[in-house]
Amino acid sequence: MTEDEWEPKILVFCCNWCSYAGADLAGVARLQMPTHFRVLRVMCSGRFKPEYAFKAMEQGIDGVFVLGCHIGDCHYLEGNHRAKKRFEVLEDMMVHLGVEPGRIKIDWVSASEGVRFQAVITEFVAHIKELGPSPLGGGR
Amino acid sequence: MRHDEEPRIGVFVCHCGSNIGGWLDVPAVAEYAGTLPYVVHSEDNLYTCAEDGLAAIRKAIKEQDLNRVIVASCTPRTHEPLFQATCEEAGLNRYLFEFVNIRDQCSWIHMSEWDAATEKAKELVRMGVAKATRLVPLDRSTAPVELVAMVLGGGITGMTAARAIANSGFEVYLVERRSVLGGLLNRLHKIWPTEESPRQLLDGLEADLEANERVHILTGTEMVDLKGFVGNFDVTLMPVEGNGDGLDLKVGTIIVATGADEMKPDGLYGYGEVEGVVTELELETMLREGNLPEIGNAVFIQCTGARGQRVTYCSRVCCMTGIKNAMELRELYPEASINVLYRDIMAYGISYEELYQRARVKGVGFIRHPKEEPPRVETGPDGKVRVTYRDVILGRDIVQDVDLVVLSTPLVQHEDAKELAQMLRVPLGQDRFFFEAHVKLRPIDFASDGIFLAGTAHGPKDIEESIVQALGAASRSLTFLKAGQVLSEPIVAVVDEDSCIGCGNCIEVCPYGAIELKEGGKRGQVAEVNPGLCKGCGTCPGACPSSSIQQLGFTDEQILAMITALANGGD
Amino acid sequence: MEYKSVLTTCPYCGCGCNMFLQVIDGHLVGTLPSKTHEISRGSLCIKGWNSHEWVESPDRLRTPLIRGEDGELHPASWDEALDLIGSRLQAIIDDHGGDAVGLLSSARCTNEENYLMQKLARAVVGTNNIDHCARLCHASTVAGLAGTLGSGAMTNSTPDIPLADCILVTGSNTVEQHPLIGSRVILAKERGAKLIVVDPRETPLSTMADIWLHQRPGTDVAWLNAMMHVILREGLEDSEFIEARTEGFEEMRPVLDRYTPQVSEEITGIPAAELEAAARMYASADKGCILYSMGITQHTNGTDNVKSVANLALLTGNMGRKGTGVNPLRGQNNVQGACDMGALYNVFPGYQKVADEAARAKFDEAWGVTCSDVTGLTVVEMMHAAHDGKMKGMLILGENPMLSDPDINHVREALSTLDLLVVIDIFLSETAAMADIVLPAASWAEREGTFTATDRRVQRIRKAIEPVGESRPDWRIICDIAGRLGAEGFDFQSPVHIMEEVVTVTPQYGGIDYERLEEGGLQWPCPSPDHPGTPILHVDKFTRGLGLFSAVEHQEPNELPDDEYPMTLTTGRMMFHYHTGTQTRRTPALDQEVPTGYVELNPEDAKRLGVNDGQMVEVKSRRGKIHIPAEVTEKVQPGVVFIPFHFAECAANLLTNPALDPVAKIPEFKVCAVSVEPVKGGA
Amino acid sequence: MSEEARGVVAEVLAKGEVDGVLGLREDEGAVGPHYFRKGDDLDSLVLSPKYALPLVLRWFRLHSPDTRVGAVLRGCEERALVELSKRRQVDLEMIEVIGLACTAEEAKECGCVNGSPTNVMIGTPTEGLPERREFLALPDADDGARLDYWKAQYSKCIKCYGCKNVCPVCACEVCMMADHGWVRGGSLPPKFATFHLIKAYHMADRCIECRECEAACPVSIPLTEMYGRLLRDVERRFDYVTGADPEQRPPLLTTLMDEPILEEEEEGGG
Repeated sequence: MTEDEWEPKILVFCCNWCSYAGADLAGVARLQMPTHFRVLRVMCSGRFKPEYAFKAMEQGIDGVFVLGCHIGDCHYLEGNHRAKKRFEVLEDMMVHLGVEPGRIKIDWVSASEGVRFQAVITEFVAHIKELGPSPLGGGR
Repeated sequence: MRHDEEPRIGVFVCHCGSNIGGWLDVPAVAEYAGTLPYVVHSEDNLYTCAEDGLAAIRKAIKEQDLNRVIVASCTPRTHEPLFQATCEEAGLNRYLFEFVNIRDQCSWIHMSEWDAATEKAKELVRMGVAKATRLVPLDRSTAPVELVAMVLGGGITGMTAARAIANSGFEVYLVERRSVLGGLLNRLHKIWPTEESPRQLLDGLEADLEANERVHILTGTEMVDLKGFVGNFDVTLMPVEGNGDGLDLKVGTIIVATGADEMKPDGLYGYGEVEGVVTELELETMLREGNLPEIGNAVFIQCTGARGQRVTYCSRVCCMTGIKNAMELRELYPEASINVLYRDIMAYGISYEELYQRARVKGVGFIRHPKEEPPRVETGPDGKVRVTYRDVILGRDIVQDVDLVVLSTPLVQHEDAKELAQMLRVPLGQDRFFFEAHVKLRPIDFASDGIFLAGTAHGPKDIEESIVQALGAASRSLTFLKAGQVLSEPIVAVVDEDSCIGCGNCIEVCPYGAIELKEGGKRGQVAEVNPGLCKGCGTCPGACPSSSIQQLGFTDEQILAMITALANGGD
Repeated sequence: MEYKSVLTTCPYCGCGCNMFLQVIDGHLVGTLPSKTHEISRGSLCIKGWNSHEWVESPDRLRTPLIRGEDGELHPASWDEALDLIGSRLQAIIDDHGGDAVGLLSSARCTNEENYLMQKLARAVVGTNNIDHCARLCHASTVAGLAGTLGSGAMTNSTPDIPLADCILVTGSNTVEQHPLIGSRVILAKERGAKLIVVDPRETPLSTMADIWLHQRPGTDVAWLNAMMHVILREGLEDSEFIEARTEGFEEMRPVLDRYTPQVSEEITGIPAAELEAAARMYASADKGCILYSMGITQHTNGTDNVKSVANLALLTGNMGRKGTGVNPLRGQNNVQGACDMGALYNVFPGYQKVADEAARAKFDEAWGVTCSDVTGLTVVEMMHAAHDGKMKGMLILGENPMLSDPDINHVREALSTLDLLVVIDIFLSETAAMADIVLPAASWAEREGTFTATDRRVQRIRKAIEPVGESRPDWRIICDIAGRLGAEGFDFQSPVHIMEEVVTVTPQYGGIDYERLEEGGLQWPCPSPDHPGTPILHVDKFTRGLGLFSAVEHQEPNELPDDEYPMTLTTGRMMFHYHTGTQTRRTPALDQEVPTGYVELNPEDAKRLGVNDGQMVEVKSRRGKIHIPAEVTEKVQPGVVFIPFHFAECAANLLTNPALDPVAKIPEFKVCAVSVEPVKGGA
Repeated sequence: MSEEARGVVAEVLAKGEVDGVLGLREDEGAVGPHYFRKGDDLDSLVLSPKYALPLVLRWFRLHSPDTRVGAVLRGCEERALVELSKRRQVDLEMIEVIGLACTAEEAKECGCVNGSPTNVMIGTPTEGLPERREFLALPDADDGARLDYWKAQYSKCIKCYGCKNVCPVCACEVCMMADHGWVRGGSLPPKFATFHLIKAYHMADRCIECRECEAACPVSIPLTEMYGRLLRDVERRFDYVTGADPEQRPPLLTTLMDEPILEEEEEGGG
């Protein structure tokens, strides 16, 4: 695949209560954004395991984005706290590995923040495009 | 955990009229779905959620012996129960249904990218198929509902809702943090169109409530803690002032009717700086208490702080309030010149337009100013208030010294609403009002079951609308109370006792104390989930180093299959 | 609580790693590698780490079994079983002579047991029909190196390998088959040694090699000759060494002349330039080390291949020094020892030839019998003899020809014609399931003895737990059978005593005793009690005196692809399983790693055949067919498929060709012609 | 020092409060773990090389939970017990730690910064250890050279699982490294992003830097270079030091309430 043909593959974990609803709201409002992301719905951002990021990137996914409720708003009290903490370690690991830490990101979008969903997605997709294909994909 | 039979998957791709079909190639998505592993049937429908679409699902389940169904259409947040029920009608366990959202999160947000949106829809379907292949039938369990409701907020909305619930035979706690019931109505002078005193309205309601032994009125009280879920909330209430004893309640449903506040427009149009500048509510108080100054002329300034000035929204009720009060002043001071300065007048519906016309007939002046040039208010000579405004029709600035400037400000959310929202684990919208589950389909519900909203806590509303919504919320609440039990989603955590070592990570992260250690397993101790307490957040599998605890419906196997399907283009 | 940490030697491959079995209250709970052992140095491979897992498996044979009139195997007492064996075996010997009986010994068993097994054959049954699975792996090495160097064993030591400047690995998937030797190659490479891999199939080493040549299967002589051609052409040979230490060079030279890199390219498919680069790289290294294994030996010209490898080392003087040598990596924990002990159809212990009258006289005297001078039958020949009705009874110790031998359908027919089949094993293997009488053996963790690792390192194994059920150590079982046949000289009380006899008749083992072994392994030749052992062979002179060059010509494999069977099948092993899987497939950690077999198929072929990764295919040869999932991978070249042979449910050896190397009688496991087709309805 | 150790162990055994003492023995030319009982000849007791004794203690607990044992343990091994006890895999009450101080040379060889066990009974507490472990100088991330370095290291892997098997704080019955859902079975070398990085992530709040994994690695992958770096990060971010305090909960299990990153987040929130 040449540089020109490359299109990023981006996996977005959305929690059911806030960010998935926010994503829906963005749709209802017809807010346009890049196509390169695919949403995987989980009930809570606390369901996210950093291990998923390894599995995804190893198989050629270029960026992993986790969206949850804002801190304090978690439908399940503290699930997003755990997600955030796991992410801290994951991000540190990326730095040591020499993989751009921006390939993985966690952020918060509430059910009413369709506009914010559009904004964070657009920005993340643009950033991954800038970074190019994941160096963890392909090969070993 | 694998379902025994070989999967036979049916995929139904919805055009949603042109909502999906107009922006991506639905037939191509359906055709592609047919090529995926284990997919034995695929079709596209104009509206899968319409009766003929549902009939097609039922038919295919029967004729094709489907044991998994996927609908690729809108969002599970609105339509999943419908399709699940359809599967059940055809004899298929409702958890063998998988939803793929290709509208809200695809066609609607990629309206100029036909090819890419089509490709994305295919990939989303592929991920859905990967998950569906690994779905297993699950059973919902029931839990009893505490036959008690709680209404937060003792204004007209809360009182109405409480009365309706009590009249239907259920206990209800009405919690108001002020010392009296009535909320904002206590501060109004007259209410339109009956022109009666709000007191009359409130007194009648309050008498009803006090007379009903099923109603427990708790004024001067606020909620400080909330645990549990629909049917079984644990509420802790405390007196607002003093160190009185708290009260722990068990309630089945909650209605949020905490109302709103009038915006204090500090710094706008001389408010707080210039003598003689008041808000509508302050005017109503003066009217009620009869301590108005002599007025020769007065000016109302509409949209103060609203529609982009301080808040973005139109507060809906301020036009009526301003017109109503202008007319009252007009009646009190027939000689006075009363002018309403406005950008747009919103006199919606049947009775309000009539009110507006009547005000004009009675000689209230309505003067339009451009949005870009709001009136200026300063201290004028002789203790009067000098108002300078641009008259659009005259096309020039007018300077007027008046006795009173009344600012029509919007209703705003309470300062501390966020705390309450977090306690309830329900969202606030961008304007900080409580945010409903779905604007059209679930306008009284929150996304969280068992909590409903009504009145101005939801956004600016007049009394009539608040009462309507109060009755709606009461009725939604009664749906649960009358059922007496709730079906719980079976997406709970389960432990593999062969691999669990009882390290306790899951116990540590469970927000509901739903996991405990018991004897057993290879290490003599294993985690055990109480499915009644587990709410299915899935935080525990995220903390298990050996994947020994899984969330049904969101297992590692299912999620990994979706990831792989996305990455590799297939199994 | 009782806790023991028992030092022993790994039961899997020939590396000879040492480990501590962890025993609590009489049960195995774990394994820890020995940190002070020269080979393992704190490490093990996945098989070693999990070697304790199967020992107490519920599947273990716990009592003797006798086939009843209902055709089923039934539990029996030891006395019943042994008496029955004694009487029926004796009857066959009486009626048909000793040569109507065949014995298969086992490279999985100890030196002591192999010694007893061949003694049972020669001194009691009266036949040289004794062989074991070395026939199937390195018979050509034994034949080829004995002829050229004088000793059919690895010339150097495992700890030497990292000292090489250039390592040439061919026909050996070293990392997977000899992990702790493979790891040394990786470390050597990391330290800067050059690595050349010649293998038709991608292996972990080939991917990190400086040069990886992938030849068409079965064309090794051609590229080896061509390498030597280049070396001579460019004057990179070690003339001094050739002059002083070798013979036969001039006779070989004209043959090499014909094998130009271009000729080789035509035969092997290896681009001439790459071959030349490899030749230069190996020849210009100060210390060049060759590692090879069954990719070289398992051919109808296996012996020639081995000789050719030896030629290359001799030509460059890479012999007799640390970090050099010709190093056949022997497959099993004790395949070296089983050969050393004479569990072969043609030699007594210590490679003393049966055909040699003096040798026979020596053993006649030692054992107090008259040994037969009739050369015995090899593994595959025994199957033929059985098939033809000439062989009446077989005694099989710990081997599983029903999975390990070529052309299994033929093996099944052969075994079912026998009057008596006795199998001694730890599990009811595919072969044991066909037996008339099955005897339960104690496992390696339940008995004492010695194994000889691939680098001729004789090491102890030690009993960690009591034998499960009524199982007994193999040495005791053999003694009991001998006893039932009325033999004397089998009244050993322990393996120590057996070794005391072994050393008196086996010169290479002359100086070995258990007390010395307590302090660590000893590498043979160790002819006397004060001899320190021999880490490197052929230091000053070759065992046979001078190193002998052999003129070897390329020969096509016995069966080549044609229209009906258009693809080449090559077979082999993998990291996670061992041989016929009786142990590894009962080891959860290994079974879950690779639960079943697969056929590796190049994406090009897969596309042509319309086969997806994971899809069931039918692989068919002239001898049989199997259904097996496809693994679509670039590890194999187009036109070549690979199947690991460990899995009974999709046994590669239903397909393989039993054609033999005329000298070593090793079958051609590495090449046969097959067809591949998708199975209808296979998902 | 072995002489001193024999005396101490003899005393502990004589007191009779433990069933036996786990230590090391030199026998048959090899050193390995051994369980010394009262009355045993202690001449064969030695102190090195280090073996993963906490792992053996875990097996003890598994098979004989009611037996109280003594163990000659170094600092890192004691820390391993602390981490194991946090995960309910050993009961500290049931183990009498006979603290063995590493010599300065031993500590240096391990790159150890934590020195001795809490209660040194054998040897002298090591002094003057560096404050920070010195890591290999890794290339800069910019040009991907750092990733190339790790790829080269991890690609040597022969999937022996020795790093997991020998790890005193890896206690899972079923390891994700061996789970096909996560790591493809049978492939060599294993894909490192799942095989090695999942392990590394799991080590971030539990590795005690005993470096047994590196000792067990047949191809010398510098595993604790990654684990150690993550430990430093966890320490910096969450003020958590593995093996130090049996009462301190692993930080990935607690909420954000205790940590400073919450404030940081609210800015970005909205």
